[in-house]
Amino acid sequence: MKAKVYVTLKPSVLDPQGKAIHHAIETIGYGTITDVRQGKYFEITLDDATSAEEARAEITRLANDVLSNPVIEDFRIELDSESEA
Amino acid sequence: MKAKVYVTLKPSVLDPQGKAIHHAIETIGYGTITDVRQGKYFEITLDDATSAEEARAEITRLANDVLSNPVIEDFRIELDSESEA
Amino acid sequence: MNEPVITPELVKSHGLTEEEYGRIEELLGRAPSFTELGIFSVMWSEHCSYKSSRVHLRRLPTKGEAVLQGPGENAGIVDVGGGLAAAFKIESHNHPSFIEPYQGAATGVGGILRDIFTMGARPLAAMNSLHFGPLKAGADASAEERATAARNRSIVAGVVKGIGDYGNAFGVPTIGGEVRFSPCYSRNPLVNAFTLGIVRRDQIFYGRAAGVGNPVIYVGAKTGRDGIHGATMASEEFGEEAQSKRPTVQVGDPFLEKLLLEACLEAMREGAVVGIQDMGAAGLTSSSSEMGSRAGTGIEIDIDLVPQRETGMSAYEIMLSESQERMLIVAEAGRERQVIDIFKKWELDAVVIGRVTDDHRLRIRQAGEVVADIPNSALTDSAPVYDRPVKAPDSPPAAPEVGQAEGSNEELDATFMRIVTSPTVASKEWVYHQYDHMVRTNTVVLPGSDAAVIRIKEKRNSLAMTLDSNARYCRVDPRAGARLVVSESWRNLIASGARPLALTNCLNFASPERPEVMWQFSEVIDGMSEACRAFNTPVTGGNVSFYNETDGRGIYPTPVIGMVGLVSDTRHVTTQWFKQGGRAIVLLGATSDDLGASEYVLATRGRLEGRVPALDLDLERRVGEACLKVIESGLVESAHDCSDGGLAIALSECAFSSYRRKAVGFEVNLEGGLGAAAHLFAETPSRIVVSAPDENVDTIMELAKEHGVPAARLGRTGGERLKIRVNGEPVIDRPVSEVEAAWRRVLPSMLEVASLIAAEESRTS
Amino acid sequence: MFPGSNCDHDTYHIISKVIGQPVDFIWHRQASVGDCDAVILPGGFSYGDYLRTGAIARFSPVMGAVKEFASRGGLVMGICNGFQILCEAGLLPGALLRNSNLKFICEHVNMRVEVTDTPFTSRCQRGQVLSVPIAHGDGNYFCDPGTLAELQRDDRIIFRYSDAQGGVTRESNPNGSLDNIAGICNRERNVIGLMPHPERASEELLGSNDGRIIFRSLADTLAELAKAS
Ligand SMILES: Nc1ncnc2c1ncn2[C@@H]1O[C@H](COP(=O)(O)OP(=O)(O)O)[C@@H](O)[C@H]1O
Ligand SMILES: [Mg+2]
Repeated sequence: MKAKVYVTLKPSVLDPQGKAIHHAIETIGYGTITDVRQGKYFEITLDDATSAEEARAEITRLANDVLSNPVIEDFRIELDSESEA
Repeated sequence: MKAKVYVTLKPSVLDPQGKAIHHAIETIGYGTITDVRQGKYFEITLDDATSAEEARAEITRLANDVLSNPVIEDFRIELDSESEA
Repeated sequence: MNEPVITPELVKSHGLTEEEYGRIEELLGRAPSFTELGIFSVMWSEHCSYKSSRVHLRRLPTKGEAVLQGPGENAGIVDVGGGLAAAFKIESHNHPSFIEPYQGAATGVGGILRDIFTMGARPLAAMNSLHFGPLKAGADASAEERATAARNRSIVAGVVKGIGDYGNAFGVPTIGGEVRFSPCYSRNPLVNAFTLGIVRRDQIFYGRAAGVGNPVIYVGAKTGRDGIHGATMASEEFGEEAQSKRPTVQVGDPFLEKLLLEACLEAMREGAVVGIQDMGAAGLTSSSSEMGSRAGTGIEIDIDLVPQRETGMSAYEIMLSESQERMLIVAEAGRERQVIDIFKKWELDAVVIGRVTDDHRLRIRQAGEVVADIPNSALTDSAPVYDRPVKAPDSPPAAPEVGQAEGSNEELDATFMRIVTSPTVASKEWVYHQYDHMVRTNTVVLPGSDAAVIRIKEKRNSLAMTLDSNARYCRVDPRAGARLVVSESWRNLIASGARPLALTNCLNFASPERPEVMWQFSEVIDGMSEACRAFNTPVTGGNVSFYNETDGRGIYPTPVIGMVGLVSDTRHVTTQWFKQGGRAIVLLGATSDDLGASEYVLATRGRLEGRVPALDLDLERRVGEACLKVIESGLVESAHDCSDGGLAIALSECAFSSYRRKAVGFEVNLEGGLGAAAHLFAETPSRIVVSAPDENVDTIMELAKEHGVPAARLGRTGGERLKIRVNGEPVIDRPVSEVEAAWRRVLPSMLEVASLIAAEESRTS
Repeated sequence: MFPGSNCDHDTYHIISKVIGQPVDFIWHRQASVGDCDAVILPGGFSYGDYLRTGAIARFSPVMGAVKEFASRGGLVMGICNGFQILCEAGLLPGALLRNSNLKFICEHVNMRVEVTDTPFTSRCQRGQVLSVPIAHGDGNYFCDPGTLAELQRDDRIIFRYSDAQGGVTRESNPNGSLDNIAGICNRERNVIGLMPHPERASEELLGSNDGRIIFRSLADTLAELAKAS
């Protein structure tokens, strides 16, 4: 089974990466873009024997403990089986 | 209008981050996870006056030229208006 | 403006007492507005006002020949000759680093870098002193202890990565520091960051808002809601609710800071800058009121002009925001355009937000209305000062005498290995390999020796610097402990070939509201002062961090000393490592029965026992003078001070390989009437191990004698083994490579996994 | 110089004070490289390197000029971040990924000189081992198999990480680079990129002199070119 995890900065937290990218693309002529925020994205493969329920629990724990930093980030999970449904 | 850009390493490129993180989580007991690939994720806000068509063209150019490195990465675009449709 | 009504609860939630609130009303002659309440609460916080420490800090010696600027400015400054001066300071970022290790440590580095370049100095070296809880729980540990160890590992990994990423991207070499471990830091990690910069003597800048009518210019990052109430947070102990304070985390941007540095230095060179100050703790509030107060002027700010990152921010939020990478500049009237253009060149915001006034007040306007109007003195000089109760503990904290624990030589050898591999003694390479310690190509002595040394390009001299602490000693005897820490710093510089000039210090303590803690504080100040006088190394500044306490469990008193010295000729720079075989090993100073409060006691008893080592400040000074003499006369090839773990550890460290130099073994015989454990592991101060060609030994002995310093020839370098005999009897005999490998393996083996996760969490793409 | 470059002054110092050649800084917004003989892109963190290292720097006006200069046969050397920028700009093939241990690494490493017929290694000997520091978080060289074969076939791998004896081993590879690659050049051999910092190993006082030979080779080449013209 596959899962996707999207990690984004909480809205109030400064995003130096996004800001620097935005500033740079402004100077090279991307006039219509008003904001850029950068996040992380993970594609995770699980053992085929894992049930959707187990997978969701495992991935949630992983996203919380490892993939994101709950102090400054939020995350969102998509299980492939679910997104197809 | 908002757009999302997902940048992932090409399948043929070894992903040092994904590999290292997989190794780490194995050690701390995530037994069911067999693979991790890490990518980047951008949330981009465009001028409200931009049409969907213009937006798609602009974001494609941006993703191609700036947000991804075609030597190692692929990208995927989602325009908010479209995903809602 | 719809501001909250001021209630007793609101006052309390701002960390102000009833009396303090009464004082505010008195000073203003009315009730404060909400914005004013916020301003008072940060300026009167422990962190900004030093209200509990000020009466004690006054006792520190701060004057000396080399001192150009003592405490009171953003950094201390000493003369280093040739028209140049060194600006340096240390600053704590303990509480933020507990809440968010990566960003907390990173922004700590950012803050101290700004403190240095505010003075016109280009930062040329950084160091850090780190204290953490244990990384590993014992075999029979509870689940909770194991969780604590795991949390400690992730704190270490995050902090080290945060320091590295910020300093590396900024382009300052991080060339030294210390990393120490003890259970008291488990929920109270200490992150103290030091920076040194060089400035021409005639181009020093100060944080003064001089010249009525001059424009006040805001430069750097936009203001967001970051870290609001960071300063009051650092002034409270942690409890469960620390979790809920999390959203205030500040995020650092080293790239922006690098641009800010270049732009500020350029604006200063152009001569348009009258005064400048970074916005650190308490942001715009403290920078504007302090700049006005130092110059005897006032500042008026139109809050609507402040560049803002978020919408709908109130005056309160803008004044209290701790967004990073911002500075306040007072420019010469009529030259604002020039300043703004320089910042524009570096792609930075620069906006005139106010003027210097003559009325000694801080006045804030929003939409034309005055929302705060406070006399500067009320925020600075008239801030509360407490002479808090001081009480010595009834019984001394540890049993006075410590005897030898081992019965056999095998047991002594096992103790040796236990000490070599204790995390506090083990190699810190895992940490400093993540720091760029070479950028700017000045680093003459890379991390790993007693002190780090940078050359001053195009001059003959070099600067040596060291950070030291020893909370074990300060816990057992704060006054003697502080003396010992200062003398260790002194010895570290001496052994590197430097003459110590002055020091900065960071005083990390538990809650000042407990009389025993205040007693520790007061004792540390006195001990430090005594040592500073003995060595003629005045205090040029520092920082106090109280409330390092979680759920009632406080840290050991942990003063950290950052001492800076001058090597008059770069050719005299000396490292601790034996350079080749066939050299004589000489000990300057002599070992006594000082096993108390040592690494040995921790390794064998598992807890602190005994008295701290006896220190004779005058002897220490003489050992230092003798050592400097033998170094400057070119008589020795290496010099290493003895500290944690005693002589056996010091000798091993001399032998281990370093950079492109292979390991060099040795054979020594330690003679005298002490027990074997004391010979090997006593932490007697005032001792330096040197190695030298045979033909120089007589001269070295004579010089030692002239200085009234005992000295003994211990043995020779050479071979591939580490051989220590005590009164002729072999006690330790192992391949250097084996001991070295064990010593190097400790931190990597505990931290590798934690560091992968920290890399993931730290948001570096 | 790009905003965020931080090894610019180090490189300047070595070339002017140690090698004794004239140097000038070129600002990133300059649209021309002037009449210089060689361009060096120094290390650092251009534009913070927030997207990918070197990704934003390649859009700066000066990079257009550098490309043009290189296409005329001008000598271009990218050190560390400079190497990353050259890859992003397409002047060199491949890309530099995150180090395999995900950590920034600052230490002395050994690299073996593989090729001496470049303007940057003419004074070296084939197989010579240089001790030069690295300091990077993204130095893990990657390219597709076809490109790698081409680099190998055309002798365009200039430096490989090795042990002190010149053995190219897994243990001596600090960052996971493909084929232990530490530095490569373009087809025309006038553009070179390398991760290690020769400018940090050009004075005995700083622990190694080995990097100097690269700047000396460059100076020799330029002197010959000057004579020829
Ligand atoms: N332990 C100390 N010893 C001497 N001076 C100190 C100490 N702690 C703080 N100071 C001095 O008090 C002043 C205020 O310090 P601080 O609030 O940390 O300044 P900043 O906010 O600019 O970092 C500084 O000049 C500092 O050097
Ligand atoms: Mg300051």
